[in-house]
This record gives sequence, structure tokens and C-alpha cells, in this order.
Amino acid sequence: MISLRNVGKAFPNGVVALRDVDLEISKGEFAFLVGPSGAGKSTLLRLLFREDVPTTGVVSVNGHDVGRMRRRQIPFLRRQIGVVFQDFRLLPQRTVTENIAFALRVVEVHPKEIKRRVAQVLDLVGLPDRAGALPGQLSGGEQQRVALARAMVGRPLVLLADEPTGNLDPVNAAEMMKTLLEINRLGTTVVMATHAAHLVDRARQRVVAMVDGQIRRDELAASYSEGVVE
Amino acid sequence: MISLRNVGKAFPNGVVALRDVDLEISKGEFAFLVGPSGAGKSTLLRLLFREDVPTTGVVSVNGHDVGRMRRRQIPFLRRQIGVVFQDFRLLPQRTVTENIAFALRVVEVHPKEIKRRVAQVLDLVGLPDRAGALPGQLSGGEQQRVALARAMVGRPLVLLADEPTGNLDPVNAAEMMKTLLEINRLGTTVVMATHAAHLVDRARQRVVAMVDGQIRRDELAASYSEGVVE
Amino acid sequence: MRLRTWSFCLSEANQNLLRNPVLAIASITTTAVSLLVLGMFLLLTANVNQITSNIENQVAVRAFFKQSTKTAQEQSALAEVRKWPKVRSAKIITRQEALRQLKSEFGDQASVLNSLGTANPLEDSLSVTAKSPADVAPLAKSLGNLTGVVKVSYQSQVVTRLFSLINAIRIVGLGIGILLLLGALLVINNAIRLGIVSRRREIAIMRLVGATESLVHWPFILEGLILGLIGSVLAAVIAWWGYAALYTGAAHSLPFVPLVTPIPTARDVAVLIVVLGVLLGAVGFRLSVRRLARV
Amino acid sequence: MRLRTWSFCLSEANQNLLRNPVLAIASITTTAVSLLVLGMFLLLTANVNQITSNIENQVAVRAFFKQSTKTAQEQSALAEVRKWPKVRSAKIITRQEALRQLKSEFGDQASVLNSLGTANPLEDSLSVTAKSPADVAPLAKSLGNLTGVVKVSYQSQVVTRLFSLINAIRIVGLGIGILLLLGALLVINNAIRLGIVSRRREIAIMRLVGATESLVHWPFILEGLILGLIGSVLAAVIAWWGYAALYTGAAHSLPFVPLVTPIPTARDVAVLIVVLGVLLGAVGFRLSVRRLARV
Ligand SMILES: Nc1ncnc2c1ncn2[C@@H]1O[C@H](COP(=O)(O)OP(=O)(O)OP(=O)(O)O)[C@@H](O)[C@H]1O
Ligand SMILES: Nc1ncnc2c1ncn2[C@@H]1O[C@H](COP(=O)(O)OP(=O)(O)OP(=O)(O)O)[C@@H](O)[C@H]1O
Ligand SMILES: [Mg+2]
Ligand SMILES: [Mg+2]
Repeated sequence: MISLRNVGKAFPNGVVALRDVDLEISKGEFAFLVGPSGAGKSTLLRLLFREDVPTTGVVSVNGHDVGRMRRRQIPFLRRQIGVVFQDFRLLPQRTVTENIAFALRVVEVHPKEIKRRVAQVLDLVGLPDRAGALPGQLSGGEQQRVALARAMVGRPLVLLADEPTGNLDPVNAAEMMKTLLEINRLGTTVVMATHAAHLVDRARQRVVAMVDGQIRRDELAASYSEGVVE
Repeated sequence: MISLRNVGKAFPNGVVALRDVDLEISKGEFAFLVGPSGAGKSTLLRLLFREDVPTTGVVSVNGHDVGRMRRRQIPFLRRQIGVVFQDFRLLPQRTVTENIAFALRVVEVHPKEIKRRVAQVLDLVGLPDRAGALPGQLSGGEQQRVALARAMVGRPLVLLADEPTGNLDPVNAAEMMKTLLEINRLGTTVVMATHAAHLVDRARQRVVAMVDGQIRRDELAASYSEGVVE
Repeated sequence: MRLRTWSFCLSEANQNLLRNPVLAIASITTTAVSLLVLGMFLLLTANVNQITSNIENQVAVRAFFKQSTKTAQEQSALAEVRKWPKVRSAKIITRQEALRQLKSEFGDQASVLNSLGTANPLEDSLSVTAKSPADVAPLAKSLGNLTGVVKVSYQSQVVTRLFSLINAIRIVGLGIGILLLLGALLVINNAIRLGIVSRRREIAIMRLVGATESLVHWPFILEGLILGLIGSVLAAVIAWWGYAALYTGAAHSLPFVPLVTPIPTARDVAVLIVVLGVLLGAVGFRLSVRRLARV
Repeated sequence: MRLRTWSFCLSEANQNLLRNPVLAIASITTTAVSLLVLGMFLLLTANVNQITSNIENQVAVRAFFKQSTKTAQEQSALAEVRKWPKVRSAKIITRQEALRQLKSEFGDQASVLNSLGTANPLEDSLSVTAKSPADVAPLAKSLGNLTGVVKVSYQSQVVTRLFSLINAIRIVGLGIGILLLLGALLVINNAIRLGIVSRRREIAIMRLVGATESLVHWPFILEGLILGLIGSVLAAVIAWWGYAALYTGAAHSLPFVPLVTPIPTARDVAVLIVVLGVLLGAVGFRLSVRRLARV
């Protein structure tokens, strides 16, 4: 489903965020992306939905060469990928409902169907009573949950989650983790960049650990820190 | 230093974020503010530097009635308070250095002194090599550390930190926690809203736990969850 | 695009307008003002043209023939003059006609001429109108060189000054007109660009959740058209209504000011304003699409 | 504020301009176009005024006295007429002067009058100029009621039409002028408001880290002044330079168009444009301060 080969990313200002990254994630897999601040996790995710292009190497998602894809193709790639952004990226002048519905409106789903599915995901993230609020009227954690709701409402093939529990209390974080694992169980490939060691340790899924733009460790059913045995 | 008496906050859309909150934090104290997402932690912090006004009750900081303060007085209040915002709020078109320096330029510190102190705090948060970058060119955790640097560069009487480790890996989070405790040791009153249970448990400081806009628990040298004894 | 997509784009455009009232009002007012000024200018021009075209037709260069000149010779001179490029019209005025004209021109003072009795001291002449006031002087020179012509005269200082005035108005007016059109285009283009810049973040987010380029573009196009339409209709209504009021007022207080009638002129200008507004909106958008792609 | 604060605000203003080139260029160009149009309009008006004031002085109403009227009676009529509010000037033209004028007016055709010999069929008359073309008709009526006056005449159709033209220009022109000034103010005000709206977030953050209101306001004021200055200087240079070029061109190709000289008129207009630009920037800002406080 996702494959990176020899991927490097250097920014115009000289910062090298990724160095020679090789990574394969199969359809239906769940992978944690861990590593210190600035390791290149978000940069790697950004390459997958073509928010940025690699400087070297080939990134492919669902068989498409994402880095060399034609401009016109990009929207169709993105519709197959749900993203929970580290900084949420909600439309500030639209309500929670509108923000979530937007992901369905761009694919021209029928309004009735949109209504049904938005209500469903809002329920899932525990925010049915904040449906009419604007993002600015939500707490940090609530915004984060809306971002997750938007990412999954389109039933994407791939779900990318960048630090999706950073603003959540332990109870809500565990809930969100459960939701992500459930989505994965239903067939969606999930890649989650996170610093939440306890969530990683408890989930016992594949862990890809990055340091300084390189992959240091890639283990199945692993924990956050190297060599920790449960 | 900080005192809330009978404070209530209801938003125009009917959401009640704070109910009858009483809280006293003395000069030089360190207090964690914990509680589930949407409990009202950020709202409480916002009342302290007059980003918002309480609907009922009195909020006072350093002897000033913050809720009824005249408009002209507000900047001078804010200069005594450093804030790490949950969503960072960095000026997007200014470099890291300029963002941090801004907090000193508004108080008309001498340029040489500004330069010295900015370099000093950048060193403290571990980002001396990103000084010239724009916020958009930083990783989530790097932005969070810049926000902390800006909050403390003015050597405020009070430091408010809203989820300051949400985007940091465990190592960096522990570093930031150490920095905050060090700032507190030097005399600054610190209030930190957080979901990082392990940091709270390890620090053994005062914990104020909120649920649904009310204070449920207020203990010294306590832990994140109620009744946990080390 | 499907119908649902169209209605989506339209409702997007609508919501954007309602959510950014400052930008919307700014665009509408600047469009309206630009077009209104252009419209007023066109109306002014129409009036100047009506008055001047009346007068222009009256300015003639008169070339007087020797009293001995034969009619055939005069006719061949007329035929030649009519071929000259600078000539609008030419005709022969016989000495009999000239005397009749003179008498009627004198009007109240015609009694002065009664003492002439039946004698007629005047000559036959060729009366030529030029295509433009600037041609009058060279034309007079050319006429002087015709065989049989003894004297050339053309009209008084007042008329010359009148043409100075008309020319000044036309030259400066053309400049103002072009500038106004460019200005209106600039203002509308700026409004659209500012709209794009101020919604940069929103556009980026829309793209990130899979919106196609046309779904990103069309709300802007429609928004531009709506703004252009509102602005230009506003300008058109004010221009038409204002001109009609001016016309009525002028007819009462200044009966000797023969203004151009509101219909069809002001109506046509109003229609032109609306067409221009919509057109400018579309062109303004075209110029901004690259900017939008870069956002 | 301290000097350091001033330099802070100025560098802020500068950086904002450089960071938002779209907004800066939009403001400058719209200001420049508005003021340029206004300037061209003022120059047009100056030229129309120069030409019309020349002609206006020449329009006279003539009231002819009975041939038997005594000089004393004529003088008392003159004295009375001079007191009328609508009268600009009045003088008596004797029948001898009238004949001399008639002969000189006829010019080439003066030979017609030779047959009169020494006889003079003309009357003494009172020549009166009105303060405004609109006063001509009532004035003529009043003059007709004076004792001893047998007949009143005033000038031909061409002149009447000329005044129609001038009046139309003045009425519509006044409207355009006022509209242009309002338009320029609107455009500048809009640019400032858009600047504030698009920098909403930044302003909020500045306030949150303890910036005083003056520290928030002054960069905007200075920015407005800088933009207004650049825009208006641009407009002033184009207006002055363009008019000088037009003047030189007109002097060559249309020697009979007596345009107003660039100095002092175009220079004065240029100075006025700059003053207006800066003033409009300041006023535009004043109107936006409440908006800024609400952000
Ligand atoms: N647009 C950019 N221009 C320049 N440098 C950038 C840009 N975006 C990211 N970087 C740099 O690339 C490095 C990797 O950033 P990235 O966002 O991938 O880190 P991360 O692993 O997501 O960190 P975090 O856990 O803090 O979010 C960082 O050092 C960052 O400063
Ligand atoms: N401007 C606003 N208008 C309306 N409701 C608001 C507004 N700001 C916050 N709220 C609501 O008030 C409640 C408390 O919000 P607050 O941001 O204080 O929560 P929090 O404790 O900081 O949560 P988190 O841990 O998720 O950041 C939430 O339910 C939120 O939706
Ligand atoms: Mg990241
Ligand atoms: Mg919060």
C-alpha cells in the first residue's frame, strides 16, 4: 500500500529532514512512527499525501508514484487518504459539522448520506453536542477529535494521524487509540506518528522509530523504546 | 499571586466552561491543572491574562482585578505574565528569533540585551540552530519549544503553560518539565495545564483537578489520578 | 461538473461573501465607484459630443471667387474640392443666396442694408466644411490656391476657442476614460487577489482534503461575478437615476441646456456599466488564477 | 513614545509592507489611480475654466435706445443697471462706436457698408455682461423694461450652445469630482481595513504578548502614510509629467488649443495630489481605528 524507496528530503533552507528512507507498509497494517522532536515524522507523512515532494527517491501509495503524480491527479489521491494533522487545520469559519462534511462534499456524496455519516463519526469521537460550534469555540482536545472525525468520515484506504492524542487526557487518548485500532481492523491502513509511549507500548503494533531523518528501528509488535520487553 | 473567587464563565452560545471556581495560588508556587478534554483548563488560564473575562466572580493576579481592569492596563498585566499557548500562536511571518524578541521589544528592552537574552533562551529550549527559521518551517515540537522560549524570555512573575509538552517526545518533555521547575525555583509562579500523567506524577507538585468546569480536587505533592499513592 | 457541484460552488461563494463582509463591501464599493465614474464620464462625453457635433457642422471655410468667374469653372472647382480627404462637405453659395443670408443674419439691423437697394456687391463663394477643426487652417490655405479664388475667410475667434475647448476635453477625456477602465480593472483584480490571499489557509485546507482545482476556483469565479454584478448594478442604477434627475432638473432650471435624453443614452450607459462590471470581474479573475494556483 | 518605540513602529510598518507585497501593491495602485483620475479631472477643469472665462467676458446683452433718447437719460439708465445684482459690467456704446464696430466686424465684407456713405442708421445702446450665462435671459427682460429702450438683443445660437456645453460640463463635473474624492477615500479606507482583517491573527498575538494599543496602531498609521505617500507621489509624477507632455504635444500639433501652462497649474495639482494622498491615508486610518480595536 505504502512504499518509500531511498527517499530523501532537504528543504530549500538547507535542513535535511529525511535521509535515505526505505519503508514498506502493506495494506491493512497498523504502524507507529516514533522518534524525537524534529526527527522527520511529519515530513514523512506529508510526502505520502503529496503536501510535499521528496528531493530524492520514490514514494508510492496504492500503486501511484506520489512524487511525480500530475497536479490534476492529486485531489483523487488525497480522497483516498484521511489525515489528522498535528495542527488540526480546521476551516476556522465553518462549524464542526461543515468541517467534517467538507471531506464528503468534495467527493459529491449525497447530502442525506453526508448528514448520516457526519452524525455517526461525531458520535464516535464523543462530540455530538458540539456539532454547531466553530473551531475557535472548541478546546484543544475537542479540535483534535474533530480532525480525526474529518479524517475518517470519507472511509479512506489509508489514515495518517500525526500526534492525534497530544491534546487529549489519558481517557480520551485511550478512546481515540481504540477507535484507530477499530478502523484498522475494518481494513484501513493506519500510520500514526506519536510521542505517547504508553499508548504504543499497550497497542503492541509495528513500530518504526526515526532519529535525525533516518529509520533506526522497525519491529513488529514492539514498544516505544528500544529493548523494552513487556 | 493568583486568586479566583466564585468565578463562572458561560459563553454566548450557552456553553458553561467554568462554574463557581475558587482557587488561590501563592507567589512562587507550582501548580498542575489537570482534567479531561473540555474541562475548562484553558478557559481558566485565559481569564488570568485577560484574554477573556469571567461572567461572574473575581479574578485577581498580583493584586489587580483582572476582569474589571481598564483596557489600557491590560498590556502591562500581560507583560508580567508569560504564556505558552496550547496552539503556540507564533507570528507566522517572523523568524524564531523575531518571535521571541517581540516579547522584549514591546517592553523597550535595549537591542543588545534582547539579543543576549534571546540567544540564552533558545539555548535553554535546545533550538539555537533553528533561530532563523519561520514557524512554518519547524516541526510541531520545535514550535512548542519556541512558544516556551517566548513565554519565559521576559522573566515574568507568572508563567502559564497550556499543554506545553503535547507535541514533545518523552525526552524533550522531561527536559521542558525540568526547565519549568527550574524557572519556578527562581521565583516565578507557574501554572501548567497538562494531560501528561507521568510528568505530573514524577514532579510531586500541587495538582488542581478539574471536571466539567469545577474543581474536583486540590492537593499538594499529589499525582495525576486521584488516590494514587507512590 | 455535475449540478450538485455547481450548487456547492454557488453556496460556497455565497457563504464566503457573507463570512467576509469587509472584503465583499470593499469589492462592491470600489467596483461601483469605478464604474460609476466611468459611466458619468461617458454621459458627459455623450453630451459634449451632441453639442459639438451640432456646432461642428456649422463651421465652414468660405472661398470667394472673382466676380468674373464662370459657373462652369466654379463647378469644376467644387468637384475637385469634394475629392480632398479633409473635406466633409462642400457647396456653392451664389451671390444672391449670400445676400439673402446676410440679410437674415443681420436680423434686427437688416435696415442697414436697405440702402443698398437692388445692388449686390457680394461674390459667389465655395462653402466647405472640414472633417476636423484641425483641418480648417490647411484647408483654407489649399482653397486659396484654387484658380479663380481671390479671398478665403473662416469663422471668428469664439468658434476657434470653442474648438480649443472641445479638443482639450477630447484629449484629456480619452486619457481619463482609458485610465478609468484600467483603474476599474486594477481595483477589481486587487480585490480578488486580496480575497485569495486572505483565504490562503482555507484554500490550502480545502486542497488537502481532496478538493479539485475547479472546486477551489469556481467559488472564486462566482464570487467575483456576484460582486461585479452587485457593484455594477448599483453603479448603473445610480448613473441612470442620477442622470434622469439631472436631466429633469436641467430642463426646468436651465432650459437652454439641451442635454442628451436619458433614453436611450443613460439606459445604454447603464447596460454598458453592468456588462463591463461582469466582464471586469471575469478578466480580473483570469489575471488572478495563477496567483490562486500558487497559494 | 520614546525614540526606540518610534523606530520600532517604523521598522514594523516597513516589514509589514515587504511581507505583504500584494496588499501593498494593491493599496498603492488603487490610491495612485484614484488620485491620478482626480488630478486629470482637475487639469481638465482648469483648462475648461481658462477657455470659458475668456469667452464668458465677451457675452453681452445689448439694449438699444430710441434715437431721440438724451445722453443724460442714457447715463441714468447705465447707473441703475450697474446696481443690478446680476450685472457684471455695463457700458454705453454710442451709434458712432457701433458703426465702427460693425465695419470692423464685417472685415472682408465691409465694402457692403460703403454704400451707406456718411449716413448712420444705428442707435445708441447699453452693452451689459451678466455674471452668469443663466442670468442672460432675465437680464434681457429687465433691460427691455427700461424707459427709452426699444429693443434688446443678445448673442447668437453658437454662444448659447457654448454655454449649454459649459454648464453640462460644470454640473456633471462637480458630481464626478465629489464622487472621485469619495471614491479615493473609500478605496484607501478599504485597503486599510483589508490590511487589518488579513492581519487579525498577528494583531491578536501582539496584544497577547503585551503590546500597547499605540504599538499596535502606529505601524498601521505609518504604513498607511507610507502607502498613501508612494501612491500619491506616483500619481503626482504621472499627472505632472503627462500633462507637460500633453502640453508640448498640443503646442506642436494643435497650435490653436491654448492649454493652461504646466507651471503653475500642473505643479499645483501634483502638490495637491500628494497632500490629498497623505490626508486620505490619515482619514482612512481614523475611520478604521474602531475596526482595529474590535479585532
Ligand atoms: N518547510 C520547512 N522548511 C525547512 N525546514 C523544515 C520545514 N519543515 C520541517 N522542517 C525541519 O525538518 C525537520 C523535521 O521536521 P518534522 O516536522 O518532520 O519533525 P517531526 O518528527 O514531525 O517532529 P515533531 O515530533 O516535533 O512534530 C525539523 O528539524 C524541522 O525544523
Ligand atoms: N469561545 C468559546 N465559545 C464557546 N464555547 C467555548 C469557547 N471556548 C471554549 N469553549 C468550550 O468550553 C469548554 C471548556 O474549554 P477549554 O478550552 O477550557 O477546555 P480544556 O480543559 O482546555 O480542554 P483541552 O484539554 O481539550 O484543551 C469546552 O467544552 C469548549 O467547547
Ligand atoms: Mg511533527
Ligand atoms: Mg485546553
